[in-house]
Amino acid sequence: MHSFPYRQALREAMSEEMRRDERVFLMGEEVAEYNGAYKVSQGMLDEFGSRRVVDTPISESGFAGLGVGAAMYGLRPIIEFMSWSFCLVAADQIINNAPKMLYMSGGQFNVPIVFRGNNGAGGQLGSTHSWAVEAMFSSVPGLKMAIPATPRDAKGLLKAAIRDDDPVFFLESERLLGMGARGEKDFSRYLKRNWAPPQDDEDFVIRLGQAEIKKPGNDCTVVALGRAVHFALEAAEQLETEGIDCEVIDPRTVRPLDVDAIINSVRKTNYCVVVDQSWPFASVASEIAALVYEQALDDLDNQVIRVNSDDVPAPYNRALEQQMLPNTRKVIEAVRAVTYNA
Amino acid sequence: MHSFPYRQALREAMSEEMRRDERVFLMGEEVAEYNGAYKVSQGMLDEFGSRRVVDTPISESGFAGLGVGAAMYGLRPIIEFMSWSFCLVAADQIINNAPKMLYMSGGQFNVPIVFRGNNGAGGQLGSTHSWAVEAMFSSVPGLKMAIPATPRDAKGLLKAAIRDDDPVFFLESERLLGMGARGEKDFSRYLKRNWAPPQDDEDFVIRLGQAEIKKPGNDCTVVALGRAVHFALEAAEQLETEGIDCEVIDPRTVRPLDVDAIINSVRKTNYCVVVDQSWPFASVASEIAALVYEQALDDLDNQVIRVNSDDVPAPYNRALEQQMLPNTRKVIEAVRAVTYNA
Amino acid sequence: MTTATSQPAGGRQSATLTAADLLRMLHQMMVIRRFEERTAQSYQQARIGGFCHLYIGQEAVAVGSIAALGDDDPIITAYRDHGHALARGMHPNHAMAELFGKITGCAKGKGGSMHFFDRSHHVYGGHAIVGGQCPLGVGIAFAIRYNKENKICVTYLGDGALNQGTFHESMNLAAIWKLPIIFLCENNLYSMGTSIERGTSMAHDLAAKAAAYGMHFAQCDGMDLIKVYDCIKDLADRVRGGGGPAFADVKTYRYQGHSMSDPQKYRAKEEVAQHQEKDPINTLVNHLIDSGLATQQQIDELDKDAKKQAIDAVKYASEAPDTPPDELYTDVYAEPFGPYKKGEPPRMKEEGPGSGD
Amino acid sequence: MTTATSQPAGGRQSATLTAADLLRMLHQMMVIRRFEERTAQSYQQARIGGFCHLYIGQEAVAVGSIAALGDDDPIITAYRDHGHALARGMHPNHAMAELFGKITGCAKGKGGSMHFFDRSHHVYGGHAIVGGQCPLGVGIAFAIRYNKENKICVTYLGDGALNQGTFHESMNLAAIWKLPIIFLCENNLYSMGTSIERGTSMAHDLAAKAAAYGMHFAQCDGMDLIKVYDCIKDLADRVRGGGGPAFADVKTYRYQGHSMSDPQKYRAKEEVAQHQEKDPINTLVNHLIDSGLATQQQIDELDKDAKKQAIDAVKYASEAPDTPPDELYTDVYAEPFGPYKKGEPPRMKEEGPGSGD
Ligand SMILES: Cc1ncc(C[n+]2csc(CCOP(=O)(O)OP(=O)(O)O)c2C)c(N)n1
Ligand SMILES: Cc1ncc(C[n+]2csc(CCOP(=O)(O)OP(=O)(O)O)c2C)c(N)n1
Ligand SMILES: [Mg+2]
Ligand SMILES: [Mg+2]
Repeated sequence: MHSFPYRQALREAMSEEMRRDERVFLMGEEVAEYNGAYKVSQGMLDEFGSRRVVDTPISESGFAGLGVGAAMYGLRPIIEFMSWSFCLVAADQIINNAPKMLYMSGGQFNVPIVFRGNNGAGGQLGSTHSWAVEAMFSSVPGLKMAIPATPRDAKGLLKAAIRDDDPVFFLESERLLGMGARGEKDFSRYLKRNWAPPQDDEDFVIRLGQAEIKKPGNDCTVVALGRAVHFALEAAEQLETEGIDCEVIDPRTVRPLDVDAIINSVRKTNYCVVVDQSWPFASVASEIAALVYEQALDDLDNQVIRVNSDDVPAPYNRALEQQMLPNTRKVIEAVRAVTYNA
Repeated sequence: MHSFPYRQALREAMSEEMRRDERVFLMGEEVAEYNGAYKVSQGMLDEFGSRRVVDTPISESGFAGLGVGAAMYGLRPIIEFMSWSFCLVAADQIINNAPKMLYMSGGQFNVPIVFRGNNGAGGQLGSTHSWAVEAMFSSVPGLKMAIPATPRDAKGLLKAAIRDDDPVFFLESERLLGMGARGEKDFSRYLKRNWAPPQDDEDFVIRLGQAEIKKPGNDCTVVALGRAVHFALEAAEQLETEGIDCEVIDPRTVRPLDVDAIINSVRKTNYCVVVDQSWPFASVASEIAALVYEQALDDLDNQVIRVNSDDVPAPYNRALEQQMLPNTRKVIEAVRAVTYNA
Repeated sequence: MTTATSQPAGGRQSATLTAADLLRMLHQMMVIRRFEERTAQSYQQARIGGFCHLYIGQEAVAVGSIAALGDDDPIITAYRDHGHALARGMHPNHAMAELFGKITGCAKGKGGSMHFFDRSHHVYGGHAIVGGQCPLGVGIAFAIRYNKENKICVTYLGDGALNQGTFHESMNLAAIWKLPIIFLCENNLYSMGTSIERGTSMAHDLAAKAAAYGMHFAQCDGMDLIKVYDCIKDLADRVRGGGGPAFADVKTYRYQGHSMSDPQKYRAKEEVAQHQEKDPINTLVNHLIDSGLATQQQIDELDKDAKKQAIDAVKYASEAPDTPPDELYTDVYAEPFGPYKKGEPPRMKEEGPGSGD
Repeated sequence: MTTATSQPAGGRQSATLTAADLLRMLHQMMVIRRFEERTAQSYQQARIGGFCHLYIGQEAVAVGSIAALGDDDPIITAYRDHGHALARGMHPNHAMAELFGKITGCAKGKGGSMHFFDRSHHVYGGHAIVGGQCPLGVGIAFAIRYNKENKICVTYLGDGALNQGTFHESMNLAAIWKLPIIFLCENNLYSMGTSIERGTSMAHDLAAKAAAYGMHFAQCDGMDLIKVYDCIKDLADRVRGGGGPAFADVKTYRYQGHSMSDPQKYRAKEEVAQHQEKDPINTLVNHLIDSGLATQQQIDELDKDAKKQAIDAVKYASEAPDTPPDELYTDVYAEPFGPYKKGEPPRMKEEGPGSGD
């Protein structure tokens, strides 16, 4: 097993799909000559040229809407938001045009497009640069949403997203871009859990809507999304020493959501914690909790505990931001509390 | 008791507050010379002049952002979106700037602003014109959100919103603008339930965060927001004939949410239905259901049933739109099902 | 019919138009006019719901500009889209069926008046968010260039859309990449109740708007079909030839209110009457008669047919089957999951009046 | 010190500046330069986190423009905001404390580098969404007009912001209502790794951008403080006098990368060196020495003081108390409910170097 960072998984997914399908192109700020603000598209300009790897002015509404129009015409755009915090100036194009075009055209114009970029807080970027958009966009029918936690999932899901004929919102994490590189914080877990995508498998695609049990267990179901999967796994390792065997479920996609996988797990463990980096009110965690109560009420031996970010704007100060965001400690405390081991 | 339409309640609230406080002004498309696209601001230009009732070009990001800047400087703007479906082009200004300015300025610049306009589907306006924004915006800390169902609440809540020193998202309903006028569909219920605001009471203000029991009852709690309150009340009248005494709770504000009022009611009735015109996934109904399970799990004799719009874009066709939207029949069926009377 | 050319005007494209061409275009304007009159009537009878924005008065813009395009040049417009769809070739039956919310409508009754689509006639939609169609048009032009096709995209917008940020971003993208697009502004002097001067800086000289992006600018009288044709034909040839994008300020006028519920207090009756004196249909009729290209009898026949098509469309729409309930869950996803089902695009066989011979 | 005026230039405002004025402005530029150098150093030591965009090279724009304003004219800018805040009067201690995330920071450690605010010095913030500050500035100008105050608002934006839709909407609103605002574009030729020509149409002639709204345009060399002062003083007098809004293209240059993690492959070292030859601080120093307005010794003293202020600021910030945990739930609402608590604005007593005498 070798080092295969999350960033490289994204790059390979895009490059493989662009080699395979002439209609696929990448567009966004600094994706070409700058090799990507976060070096995700490193080297792609050299391979594909400026016709297919296109730098843009700072005009998200313009180039996101351009992507939607090009997709209606038959191309398959990958539109990068340097950060999902910058998508709000394009909200009308991405949640009003893209997901509804097929429906309001009576089935004539689908929009095979991927919007991707860094999502979630962390790194002291302040109140306007720390958006986690899971809750806000997952409520919109007509789009799909994937949120990979490992290099393997990043590659498999991004290839699936690019091949999908519907708009896919692809939520990456700047905090995970280095994950899978030797020396990185979670490198040992990365190796142990075999999180590198298979090599030289151009058709390695992970079907959207298929959760993965990142760690099987019997005592408590912990559902976690994106970066929070790593808090859950770290917590599980600690809780194991306390005799609590967690099952960590990574839905990998929010829409479609693999509800059955979650319910089956809760039926087995009778306890459920949901970890979601978004704000708590009307969040994906609220939806998952409601679904678990609705479909497994009798199997629950306690309420579902939700671990979200605190309901406040993101502060710059490091300690305050750590206090606000979900983390391993909060997951540990939630599992202890829900399993009456607090 | 006299005829007092919802539209007039909004107009009187704005006019009274503008007479009372020179800093308050109204800005939006067609609010002045056209007397409002829906005649809400009828006559206000004549009374206050073009300095304080200001028509704008079609530039929502521009004039919503203008409102935020003017509020930072000390004015108290009322910004009208002809429809909340048109706020997406201003998403960055209303959910990134307005609710976070106080926080990221360390308490130096609050933003006393009201964003208001018609919210929700109905009337065959099609996929891009039928937004219900409750779920998408209620998750953002730093803003408040009110959603009045009656003329009385419309006036009391709008006066409270204008006097509030924080940004308030005020969700009206085009379908209710005529409510309270003689000959209107719900006029009898309007009279019976005393939904006209008190006359000549310039200080009639309804505190944000205070739910109202629109109809007391013992058998089943029905929580409903905005227009859906009327479906709940109509359903309650029908269910009464079937011996089911519903308690209809109208939270009136989504943030802050009067959770105690909901929990107290569920403790009494042991059954709960939540009616929310938004799409189901990660909606306000999901949050209310999760809160009820978390705080009243032992008092529940059945799961909470959520009645939302179907998880599809809004169709133009009348019958399909009726099929999609919450309505009285769906509430009746939900209450029968939850109370084991289906 | 003798193919007498209209008086030779140095290089004027319309000089190449035959009498047959002009009569076909006149007929198209008549079909649109009569269709919209029936639409208004059906709306008053509550057989059409939601918002509905009539094209009466602006027919020459859609017909004249589309006649100057290649048969498969894609177009995209805002919500006032009936005229563009009919001029591009959508059959009036499918247009009216959509207004009546029927399954045989151009969007199976799920789009409505503001969302007419017709892939076979390269109509990329009516769009209801002001300015929202501009970047979509730029995307279509980008795809044309990407595929190295010899086409151009015409993106129609109202004067009100000039003040949307998305218009600005679209113009800049088109300009820096020299994309094959014409931004055609249907300048009917009003956006809802707001006259253009009240809300738009440099309303008196929209050339400045194009100059901000170094974009080629043209202006013409939108009430005269031949002038529209010449203006857009020149731009189309220039854009197709790689000359970069262009912006056209086409002065036109809408006779009705903004939509079906507009008391029109913002303009005087005289102003409307004054513009109606330069009615696009009468203007072309007079030209055809004065230059001997057609007889009054021929013209009356065309109008008779136009009226018939409009009546037939209402009949077709009334008799057409309603959109079945399970269509609520089709066309949400091209690759459905859970409760969603694969949809079929609408079946629109017949060719409408606007289709090329 | 003799108040010798620089060579008389017909009506040039700067002619009225005394040697003391020029020395004060030079000192401000030095304080900003040294402050940013200490900021870079502290960032490398990981005592500052998040994004941080240094103002080194552009000092003359903030200092020269702010010197031309009234003491209580409000300003608003983007994330590259250290220079504006210091020039407007924020004390370096509170600026550095904010970068170190301390309670005595100008936003109590909750804003960070990109969100410097100082109500007492009329600094309406640094804002991190490109172009997002433009409509806020228009709103401030609207409020000034609404209150009939004799002030103007200066809204700073980068060249990259010219392509945001919100900039377009702001310019149009300011123009149609003749609001008292100057849009000051700090044209440092790059937005991150994108040179202005690559992304902005008419980059060579930004006057066209202003002309699209009929807005008054001016241009000046942002590396020369006196030229900036003259240009902005003229505009400020014109705007304050009711002449309507103005747009200024101020050519400047940033010596560092876009932010702290930019390898700068997009520009040659020579290009940076070439611009540094016209360094704003050296340019003013040479002017003062050549025209006998100041001695080298005076100048060295100013720089010594500037260095001291920067070092003191780092010391103050390191020793300042951290922002306490309960500040997480303050300042979310001015009228709190539930878990939220009323907050107190930061205590920033001391006056910084930029404050007027
Ligand atoms: C973003 C947005 N804001 C407001 C509206 C409401 N609205 C619909 S049409 C219209 C006027 C548009 O006028 P114009 O662009 O000139 O087109 P015309 O109706 O004259 O063809 C307005 C304000 C909308 N649809 N979208
Ligand atoms: C809407 C938005 N898109 C993208 C970004 C990321 N970003 C931050 S600064 C920047 C470059 C801005 O350049 P310019 O406006 O010229 O300002 P300068 O940094 O040169 O002062 C970009 C693309 C952002 N902050 N906001
Ligand atoms: Mg118009
Ligand atoms: Mg720049």
